[in-house]
Amino acid sequence: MENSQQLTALLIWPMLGSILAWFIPKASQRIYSLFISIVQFALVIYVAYPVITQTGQGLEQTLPWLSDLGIQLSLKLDSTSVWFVLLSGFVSFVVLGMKGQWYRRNTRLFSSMAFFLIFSINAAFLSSNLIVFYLSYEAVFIPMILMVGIWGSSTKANSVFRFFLMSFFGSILMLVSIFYLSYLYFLKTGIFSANLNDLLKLSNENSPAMLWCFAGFFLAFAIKVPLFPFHGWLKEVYVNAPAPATIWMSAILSKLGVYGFIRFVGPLFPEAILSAQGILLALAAFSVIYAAFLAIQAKDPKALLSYSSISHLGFVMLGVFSMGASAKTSAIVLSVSHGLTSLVLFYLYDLIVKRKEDVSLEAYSGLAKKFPILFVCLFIGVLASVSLPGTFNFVGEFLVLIHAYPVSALCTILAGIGVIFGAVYMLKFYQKLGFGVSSDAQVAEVAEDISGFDLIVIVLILALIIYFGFQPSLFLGGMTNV
Amino acid sequence: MNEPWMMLIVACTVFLIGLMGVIFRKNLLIVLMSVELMLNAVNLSFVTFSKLHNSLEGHISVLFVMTVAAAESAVGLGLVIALFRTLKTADSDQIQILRD
Amino acid sequence: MNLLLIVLFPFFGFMINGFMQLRSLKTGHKISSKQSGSIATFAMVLSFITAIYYFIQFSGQQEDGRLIEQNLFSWIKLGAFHVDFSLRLDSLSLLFTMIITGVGSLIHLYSIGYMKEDETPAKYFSYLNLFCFMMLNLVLGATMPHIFLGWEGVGLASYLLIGYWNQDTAKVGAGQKAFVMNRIGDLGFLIAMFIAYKYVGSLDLVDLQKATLSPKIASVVGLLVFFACTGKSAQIPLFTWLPDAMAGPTPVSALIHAATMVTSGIYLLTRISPLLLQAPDVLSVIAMVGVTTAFVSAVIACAQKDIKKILAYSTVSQLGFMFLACGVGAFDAGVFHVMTHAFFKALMFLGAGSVIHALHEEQNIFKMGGLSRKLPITTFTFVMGWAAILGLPPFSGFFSKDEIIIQSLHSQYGNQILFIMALASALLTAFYMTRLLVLVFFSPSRMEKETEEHAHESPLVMTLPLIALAILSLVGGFMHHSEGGHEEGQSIMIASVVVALIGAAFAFFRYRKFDKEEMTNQFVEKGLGIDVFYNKFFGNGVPLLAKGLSKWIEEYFIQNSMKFCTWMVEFSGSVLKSFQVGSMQVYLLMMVVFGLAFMIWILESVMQGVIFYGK
Amino acid sequence: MDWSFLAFVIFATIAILGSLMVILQKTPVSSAFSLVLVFFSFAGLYALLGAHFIAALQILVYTGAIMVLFVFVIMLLGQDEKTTDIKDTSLLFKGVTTLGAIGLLSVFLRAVMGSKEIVAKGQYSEEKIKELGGNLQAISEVLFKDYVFHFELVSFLILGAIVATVALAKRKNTYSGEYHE
Repeated sequence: MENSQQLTALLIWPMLGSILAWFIPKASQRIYSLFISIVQFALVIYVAYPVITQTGQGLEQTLPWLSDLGIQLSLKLDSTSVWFVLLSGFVSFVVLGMKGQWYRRNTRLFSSMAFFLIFSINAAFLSSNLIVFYLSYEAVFIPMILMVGIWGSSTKANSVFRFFLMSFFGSILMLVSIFYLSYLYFLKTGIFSANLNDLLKLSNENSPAMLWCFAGFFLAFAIKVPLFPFHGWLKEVYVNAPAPATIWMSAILSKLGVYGFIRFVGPLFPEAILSAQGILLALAAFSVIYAAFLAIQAKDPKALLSYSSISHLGFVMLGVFSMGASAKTSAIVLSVSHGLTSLVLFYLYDLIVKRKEDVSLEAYSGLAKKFPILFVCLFIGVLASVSLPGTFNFVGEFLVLIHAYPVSALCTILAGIGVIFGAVYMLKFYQKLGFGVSSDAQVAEVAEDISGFDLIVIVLILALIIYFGFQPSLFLGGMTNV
Repeated sequence: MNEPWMMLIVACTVFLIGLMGVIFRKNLLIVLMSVELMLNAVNLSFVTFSKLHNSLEGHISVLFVMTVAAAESAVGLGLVIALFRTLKTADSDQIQILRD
Repeated sequence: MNLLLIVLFPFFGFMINGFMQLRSLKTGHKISSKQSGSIATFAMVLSFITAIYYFIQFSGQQEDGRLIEQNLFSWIKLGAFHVDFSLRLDSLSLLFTMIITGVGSLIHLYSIGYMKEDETPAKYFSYLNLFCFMMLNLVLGATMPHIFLGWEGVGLASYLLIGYWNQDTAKVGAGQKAFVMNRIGDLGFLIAMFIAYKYVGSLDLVDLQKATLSPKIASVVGLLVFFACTGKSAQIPLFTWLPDAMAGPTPVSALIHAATMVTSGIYLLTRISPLLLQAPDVLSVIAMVGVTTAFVSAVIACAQKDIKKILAYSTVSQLGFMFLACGVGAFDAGVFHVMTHAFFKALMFLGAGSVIHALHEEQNIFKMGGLSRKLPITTFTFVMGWAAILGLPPFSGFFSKDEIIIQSLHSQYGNQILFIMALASALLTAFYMTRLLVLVFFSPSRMEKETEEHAHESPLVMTLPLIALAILSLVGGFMHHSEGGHEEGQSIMIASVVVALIGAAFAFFRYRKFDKEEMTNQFVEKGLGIDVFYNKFFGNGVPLLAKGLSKWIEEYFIQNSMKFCTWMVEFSGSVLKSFQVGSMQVYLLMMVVFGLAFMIWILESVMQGVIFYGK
Repeated sequence: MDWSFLAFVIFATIAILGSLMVILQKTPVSSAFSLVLVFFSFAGLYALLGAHFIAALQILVYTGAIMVLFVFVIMLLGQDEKTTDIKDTSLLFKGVTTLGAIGLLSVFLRAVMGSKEIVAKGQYSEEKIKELGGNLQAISEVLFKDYVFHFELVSFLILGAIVATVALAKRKNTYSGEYHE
């Protein structure tokens, strides 16, 4: 591990962007946001580059903060977190380029919140101190709730409340667990510490207390991902949120849960996971199928996409709970690919909605003829979502399943059935929107095909999805030697 | 010589009497007086412990408490006057403007 | 020469046509089918020439020298798991490559004429090229995931082409049905890969062929792969998508749903035949399923009225024959039949396309008749195809089909039941094919006046492939060096020809003078209720289950528990609110009471030593 | 019997009874005078503990300054009639308060018993103080050496209190803009 000062830049820059946003005129907010986020992405690449190329090498940086309480700003960029940080940098850059009402109403607040969000996401992914992780994990809510609340659709109040409640409920239990863990560490060594490296010394203990702590962590992350019985908040929030918030949630925030499982729960509670592995795998597999069923009957396309998100994250969790280095890597690969795919799908769906007034799935038809290029892009996105071989998702899903199979054949097969239903609902989604006879009355006056920034970005992402579908070694190579 | 714990018992008793006064008296002036009682009780225990520990920190604390008490009663009485002037009462139950 | 070229030519065709299509959408400039079709056809022909080059190279070599491997790049490498992206050409894949590129070229050529009036021919040809690209990946892939790539890719192309006229939601639905049913089979493929990886440790086909597994594992893998094949090759229980797939343009049916894609199941089974031979139980299952499919779909075909549906069921039936061959261990015979079937079934589909083209999208055979005068070339070539599928000597079908029938009795795994059912299927085949032939071309005309007047022979682009395929149907049988010198073979051969002739004669006399619509059994026409059952059970069942889940679990359980949580928060808030009476004294009293309780607790803890303070 | 013990008993009794009177008297004026009693007895207790400087301060600050303030405010507000708030308070409320106080007392007593174990570790023993020249010298040494910063801070507090009091107690500005002679 190399000590590096660059990691703080990943936190300072978005924070700076968040503050400066208040001094930028409204009209140039989009350019400003784009600029800040592109620089941010470039920074991420610059910092992450050595981590990716030098396999197994990570960057580390520790700043003192409240050392007496065991709280330090210890940042760590290793082969696990680097992909999530990269993904969030990329997604943020794309999302901030989207046009929409958030660049017309309360614009300064939007950019400021967006960069605060990036700041807290980066802090959460980088921190290896549990308390700091918790703080940034919670800080993510603030911009998220504001975004849903201010730029969301009309029926948002209740969903925001539930979203907050569920997430807060989970994470507060995690906080208790963190405190208890550091207390246990104190009992053992006489020092308070919430650093992951220190707490890992507790991981070989197998006591009921550890099981309870595991439950606290599990609940927090399972709600965030979300896993089957904890997904109740998701649909309403995704549907009501403005497109950038939806994309952030499904592409990045859900990964925060996955990351939490990989980074903290896995190493801290190996015994607890192993003893509950059957149930966990079953939950993951059931999530896949259950969400697929919900997606099949969904009327609203955005609801369909959000259910499909749950379904795919079920695959990710299947990989995470299978344990083992390869399964972990597979889960990360699938996370990244799911992030890219959901980015494409929600992005394109937003473009379609902008060209339409009504949002019920029945109200669309035959748009492929009207917006051919947009729908070609959407089709490739759909193919990636059903994880057709040759797309990045296939690599992830295949690896996850092949590594989950020796652990639990039954759960793997169950999840595999989800693949079939995935085809059913995604094709339904595409066909309802694109095929059939189009009625011109539904299309807004100034409806043009996708072009400009949208087209460039979408083509770029799709190219990435296909390129990584054949050349995933970048992701796999850097992670095998860990 | 008398045992220090006796002093402490006196301090405790006076403190609790002051507390009772604060709790069930409603006249703000008497409430403030009861607060003074409690402060005095604490001062007494400070001095006692100071003697017990052979240290002078207790005396210093008492000095500071006295200054703070003086300031507090000045401000408190000023508040009472201001309140009385607007509400025409010194009864704490009548003063509920901030509640709703 | 590079092996990659075979694959790349169609890919370039796909890219060029795709971009042309997208550009034309932007500019509004129309692309004629001649333009885009010639690019696509040229790509296929180039690919075919490359394949011929390898064919020549192979024929100069010994049996064991016929192997070319080309490792392109490392695809997925994670820990112990490693899959290369590599192409491998041996005799089997060369044969398939020849069929795909050869028949493919002809069908591309034919499509130029057939899609002349279509609005977006570039899109069509790019899809067609995409299909060939994927299909070539399927047969040239050296590893299971690579085959799976092609396997899913052809499914995708099939989906796109079935629903090519995507303004019609019914056609799109047929495409979706095909895709989903294929995916059901693909699940078997996936799981087979997982098991194979677990027990073999590699997904390279060579390793799989060499592997010796316990009979149990081999059976499971074999069954799963076979399940995948039933999806792709339309066997019981997953065959019902194929008749619906006829919604696509007819050349597509010829290429994808007769000649190439549907035979990939045979290819796959032949590829892993060493594994299958370790599990005789699976072989007998394959044989039984194959022969049952052959028989059942032949029965259904007898009651169809739509010319393409008859051919579709006929394809299912013939595929059943091929599986029967695989099931009795005669993989060679199966592959041989794949080839001959590709010739004559493509021929018949294209002929049917020619007829449909001439009659302006009329597909009901009871509204045709007497077309032999109007469409002489089509008629002539169709008869060749007919003779081939009936197995009349010396047409190609004779050699391949009889080989299968002989093997079904005489092979190590054959038995009487298989033999009799195969023979019965052959009889039915002869019947429905003759029925089709007679009703379309020779019986009195039942067409409407207007249609009849407009009926004309197709242009040369379309008849040329017909003629080429007719010649291939005639001589295709001699391409195979059958070692069959069975003594008993002679009698069976004669028997099967006689059976075919009986069926043909029966149909001929029944339909020769037919001038009204036949009252067919609705139950049989609707596919023996299997499709209806699937629609009822899965088509309605899955949405019903989804609705039920969303209503009972999602709404009542999940959402209500969410509501309960929010209610809990609100309730506890209202309870705690009642403590806020607004009287300072009450707050103080509460402070005292709780402070007292807390202090007692602390003191107790200190006394008991639970909490220790600084010493 | 020691004379100092006697003094302690007297002072303690006065202090406790006086403080009871403070909270039980009906008129604020009598409460205030009871409070004076308590302050005096506390001064005595301080003297008994050897804290002569504190004892003097007690009389100066509390009796001299704070009590005057109280009495002055009572006079200002005209709060000389009998209040009824003791009677108005419900018996239950008073009972619970008393019970709570008694409970707290028992807890305190338990803690007070712990004071027996305290070992004097500080450096200002009686001998040392005598050596320094008395209580006042010792205190000033500590106060102006170790706590001088805090001492200065307190002066700011008092300054703030003065400003606040003036601001609060000042009447509304009645100046109408014209100057009358």
